[in-house]
Amino acid sequence: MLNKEVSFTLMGVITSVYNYLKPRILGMMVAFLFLAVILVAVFSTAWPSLDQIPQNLEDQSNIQGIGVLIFTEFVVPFEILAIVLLSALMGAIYMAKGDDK
Amino acid sequence: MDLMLFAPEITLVLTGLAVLLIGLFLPTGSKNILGYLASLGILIALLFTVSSLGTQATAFYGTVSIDALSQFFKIVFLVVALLFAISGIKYTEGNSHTEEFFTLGIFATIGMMFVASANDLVVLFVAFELASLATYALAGFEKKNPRSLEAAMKYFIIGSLSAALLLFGISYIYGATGTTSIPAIAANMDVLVSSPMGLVAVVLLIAGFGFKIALVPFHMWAPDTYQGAPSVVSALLAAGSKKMGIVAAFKVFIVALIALQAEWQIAFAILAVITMTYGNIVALNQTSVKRMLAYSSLAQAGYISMAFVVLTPMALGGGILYALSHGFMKAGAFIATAAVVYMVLSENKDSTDPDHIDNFRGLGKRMPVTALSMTIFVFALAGIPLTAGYISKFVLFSSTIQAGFVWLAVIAILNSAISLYYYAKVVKYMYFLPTNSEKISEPLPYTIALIIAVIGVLVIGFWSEPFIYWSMEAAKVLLIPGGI
Amino acid sequence: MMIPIVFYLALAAIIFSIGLYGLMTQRSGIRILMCVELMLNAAHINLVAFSSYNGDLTGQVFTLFSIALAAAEAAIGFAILMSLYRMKDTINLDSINILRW
Amino acid sequence: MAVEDLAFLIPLLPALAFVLTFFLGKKLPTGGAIIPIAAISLSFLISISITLKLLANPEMVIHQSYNWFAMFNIGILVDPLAAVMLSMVTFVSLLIHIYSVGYMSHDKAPSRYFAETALFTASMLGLILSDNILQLFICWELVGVCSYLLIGFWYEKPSAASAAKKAFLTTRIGDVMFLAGIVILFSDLFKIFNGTIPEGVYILRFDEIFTHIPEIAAMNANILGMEVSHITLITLLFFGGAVGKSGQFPLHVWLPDAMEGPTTVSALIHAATMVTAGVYLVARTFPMFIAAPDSLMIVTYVGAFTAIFAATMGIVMNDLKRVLAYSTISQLGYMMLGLGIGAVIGAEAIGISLFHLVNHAFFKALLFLCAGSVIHAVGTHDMRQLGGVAKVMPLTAATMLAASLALAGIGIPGTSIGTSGFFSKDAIIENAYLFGETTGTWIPYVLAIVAALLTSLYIFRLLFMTFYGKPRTNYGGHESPASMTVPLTILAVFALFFGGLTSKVFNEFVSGTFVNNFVNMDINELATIGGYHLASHGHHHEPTLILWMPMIVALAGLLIAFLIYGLKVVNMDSLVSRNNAIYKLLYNRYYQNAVFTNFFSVKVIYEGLAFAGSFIDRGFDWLVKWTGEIMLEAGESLRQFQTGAVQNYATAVIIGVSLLVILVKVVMEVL
Repeated sequence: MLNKEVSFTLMGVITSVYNYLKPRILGMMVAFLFLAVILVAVFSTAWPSLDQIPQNLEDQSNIQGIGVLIFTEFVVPFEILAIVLLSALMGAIYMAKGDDK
Repeated sequence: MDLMLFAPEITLVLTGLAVLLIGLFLPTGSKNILGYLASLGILIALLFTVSSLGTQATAFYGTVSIDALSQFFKIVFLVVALLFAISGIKYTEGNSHTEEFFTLGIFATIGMMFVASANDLVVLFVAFELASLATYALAGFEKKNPRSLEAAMKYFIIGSLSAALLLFGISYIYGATGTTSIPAIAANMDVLVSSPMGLVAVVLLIAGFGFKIALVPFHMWAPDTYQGAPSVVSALLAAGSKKMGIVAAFKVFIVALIALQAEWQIAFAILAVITMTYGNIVALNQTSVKRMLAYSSLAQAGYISMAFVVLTPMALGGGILYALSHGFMKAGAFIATAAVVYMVLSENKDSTDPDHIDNFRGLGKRMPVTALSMTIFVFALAGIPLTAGYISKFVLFSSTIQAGFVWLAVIAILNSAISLYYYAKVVKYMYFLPTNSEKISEPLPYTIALIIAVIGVLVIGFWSEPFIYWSMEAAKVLLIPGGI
Repeated sequence: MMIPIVFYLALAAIIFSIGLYGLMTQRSGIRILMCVELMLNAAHINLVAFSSYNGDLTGQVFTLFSIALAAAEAAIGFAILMSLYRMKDTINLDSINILRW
Repeated sequence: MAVEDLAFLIPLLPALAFVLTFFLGKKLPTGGAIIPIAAISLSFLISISITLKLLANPEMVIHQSYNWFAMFNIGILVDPLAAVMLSMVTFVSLLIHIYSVGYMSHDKAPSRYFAETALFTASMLGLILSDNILQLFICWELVGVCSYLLIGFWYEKPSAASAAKKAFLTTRIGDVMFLAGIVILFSDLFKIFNGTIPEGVYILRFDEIFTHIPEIAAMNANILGMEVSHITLITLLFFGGAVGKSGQFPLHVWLPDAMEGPTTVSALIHAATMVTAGVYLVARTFPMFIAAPDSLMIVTYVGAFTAIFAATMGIVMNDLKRVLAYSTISQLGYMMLGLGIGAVIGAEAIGISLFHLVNHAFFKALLFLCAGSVIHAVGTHDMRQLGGVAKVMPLTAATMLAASLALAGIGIPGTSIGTSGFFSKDAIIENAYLFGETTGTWIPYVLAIVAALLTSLYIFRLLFMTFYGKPRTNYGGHESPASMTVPLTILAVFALFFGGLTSKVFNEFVSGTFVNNFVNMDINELATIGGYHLASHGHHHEPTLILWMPMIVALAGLLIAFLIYGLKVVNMDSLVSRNNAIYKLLYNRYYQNAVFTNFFSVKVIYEGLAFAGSFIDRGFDWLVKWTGEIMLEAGESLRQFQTGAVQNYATAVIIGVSLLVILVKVVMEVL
């Protein structure tokens, strides 16, 4: 990713790195700031978790449970999702289609 | 379970599908009828909602609840959608994609309505995305117009970013509480309260909702999108989808995350002050009326956010009432702009900025009804008495003072004094600056939509008691667990 | 032995920050869309990790819904970029700034 | 049906007339003027009969109140204070509407004019009739809007449009203060009721406010380290509103510019009625002011200073209407001064001030209408181009003379012979003397007496320059039609005789507003709350010199004006050309005001005063403008954040998230 005429002098490496970083430095700093904020919070939280590994390691299938949940508790979001997909379809086709005539 | 509880939503879904299907078989020339059909459907949904006022129920395993708050906001959304559909009749005239326009608008409204009645973060997030996705395409509806496309692109990218932030925040809340149900979250706040994660989650959620509400600094898309998108769509965005962010924030922060009150009150105090000041100051020298309205809409979002800071029943009621009033005022103002844009484009097809304030010169003579309505809307936005804007501001600001946040009220009052400058500028252009152009006949659908909005603004302004009572009832839902 | 949940969370945070970094620095519309997907997936990792550590399936159901949403979002996003490309012959988002100030 | 049951019709009829004229006016002859004229005549008849009824029954008061929403109501209240205002406003408005038929006959849009003036009259009457402060505020804003519309009536002129904007924005500063006062008052009352307001109690109604004055006075706010009673704070904010509306210093800057509107508008709104709304507000809430002596002190000083300050501006203006505008500001200052000295004389102050208000309405409206008559006939309002108009328009000149005599306050002290202005202005000046005697502060009195001299000077300067001598340019001109001269004559009769005939009855009637009616207020008790005592009542006999003083200065002003402008002791034309270089150094406004250069002693005082006046005038003008400029500048630079590149937007969002977390954390630590 370094510049094309790579010169392997120390100065040359520093210059190339600098040129690469210059437009990205703000993004990096902001991303690191964000990461730091999140990580500090994540590591200083006592997350609740189960005491032991779930039993029955062989049969870890969640499919049935998920299916039941989708059609009981989360039937409303499921239905809304149907409308979402329909409108995404419509919107995407409308936007992507070329000239009518 | 009584399906009648969902009659408005079901009506809307059916209307949307009907519009889409019928539209496929109609020739371009007769697609006008779709707009009437959509308006009719929305009107029926509105009647269903109004007739079910006062019901109180939860459905679908407690994921959806119907109460005074959700019904209040549903009516806001439906009224805005109605204005959108009526004015859309004129806007889509001669367009071969009318059915997409109305169906997307109706679907977006369904999303907003489900956000208002969501009692579970999954429902809330999915419905939130429905409203977003449908409006992304609407913002870019004029796909030959680079401004409209740019508006859609910016809206989409910042929207996706905020959806990701929102989902990220929700994931932490889910992790810490083990549930997504709003009342259950409120009962399991121990982990979040005792760790810095609470604050991070709150801010991530504010970023997610603040995108819709257009709070500084999550507002960056709003001026560009409101300006670039078709005016009718801007009306839907500013008046409808913004309220969706507000009601979502009400539900999540005040009901679910009340234990983190200290954190988000400070956050909202900071954002409210920055937002209203920034919005008002930047609006001062805008030349595009739509952009000016967008910044004014920022300022209004700042005022509404004061309700989160004050958090008394009266302030919340004021904020909710403000949402209704703002729905009428902002939708009306954008539709009036749409009428002007229509006028400019019908005179000069290639006009690049048809909403430039110069096009408002002498509007009082050229389009008297539009100009008069616009005057009422901007005066209402500025908070001149006898309008909805005044009553809402009065309730909100006086409750702020009552709760002891005098500094906040002072900032807000100073801000609304500044705002008068740019509102008066529009009136000056419309009535006091001469024009050489002729009077033109005003398009009927726009006029009807404007008159409905004017009636709304004035009725709330004159006969405010029931509206205040009603919004206070809605506010009670937030503060008293389990409703009234 | 169980891997502590913070590992998953840290991974998700890092992926999310990478997505943010890309969003801030990339010019191409496609790359930006990819970055958004990255961020959504980071959130999915969180959700699934929490779901499994809490012994509650809601998170996984949520993830399923969210994946569908992400797909719909990508569809609309690409459609918008397509019509932009058709009009301007570029999806370099830097050059698309008529609307400003 | 008794006439008092019709009181609600007083504002409703003009409001109805507004609607009718707005929609039908274009189709009727003279822009549908007949509709508002008929409506306002009916309102006038009702007002005057109610006033007479109240006069006959001093205990009577008309009060109707209806629920509006929550704890607010809509209602009408007619007590003596409101009754005289109603009669005056309907009367003057009626005459001006009749006059306007002739005046607006050549205009393009007379129907818009009549609709707007009808709306204005309705709002003004609504303001007067309000029985609660909220309704008053709403009407207050409405009259502001009407004034804005009417100043900008000839919006094709850029100067008119910008004057309209300036008026709106400047008075808006006052309105914001007024609103802030209402909000504080509301929250205080809410606190007094402990948040639970019983059914049927409307807390912003005047009776409710006045009965709770002691509790409000007991609340204190800490402002910049000073303990200020809430009652002082609220009354000061109310007075802030009055300062904006009534063109008191320093918010007077809009009023001279407001003369861009039609002259009839200036007469109706910016001389006789709307600008007096501020005075009315202070009078209406006078019990609160009595309990806040510091506020009354400020009212006194602002009023006295405005009176003299505006008068200095009046003597240098060359524009017929601008002289009158500054004169209005000055006279409003007198009215405020009259209210302010209520700190010494109690409720009598309302009577005195209102008496001047009513008389002023008559003679100032007359002055404006005469000016309008001249402008209408001659087509210019630059006095330097006029002269000798009396020969062309004898009736106008005669009525103008009557009005000028009234404004200058010519009359014989100790008798009941004199013009209206004589009785009311003298009463204010005499009481300012009493004020000095009681408190030992003579500044208001001195300012008032000097202002009286200047008043007489500028009005006779105007009179001589315009009507006396030979025409300076070749203008045409003819006497105005009867629809214009009849109102002039009627007003002239009132300007000359109203004061003399009614002075005693009027003062007793109006001063009794808060004593006999509505709420039984004991003014002395209120004064005790404010921590002072009113001067004992009874007749004070001022020295004869003091009695004659206003008369002497008025005559002196007349004499000076006559010497300079009448006899032309100084030839100003030659002066202008000879000393041209010097004038170029002078401020543009005085460019041809060289007449006074020879009166060296006069010149120093005169030009010093005038220059200081215009300097301050400009200064505040500049300040108002400058605040706006800063805001615009800030807007211009802040909007640069919106770069248009979507990546930057994303960056802003993410920075926002990160910083918000840190910021909230910091704030929480600090708190």
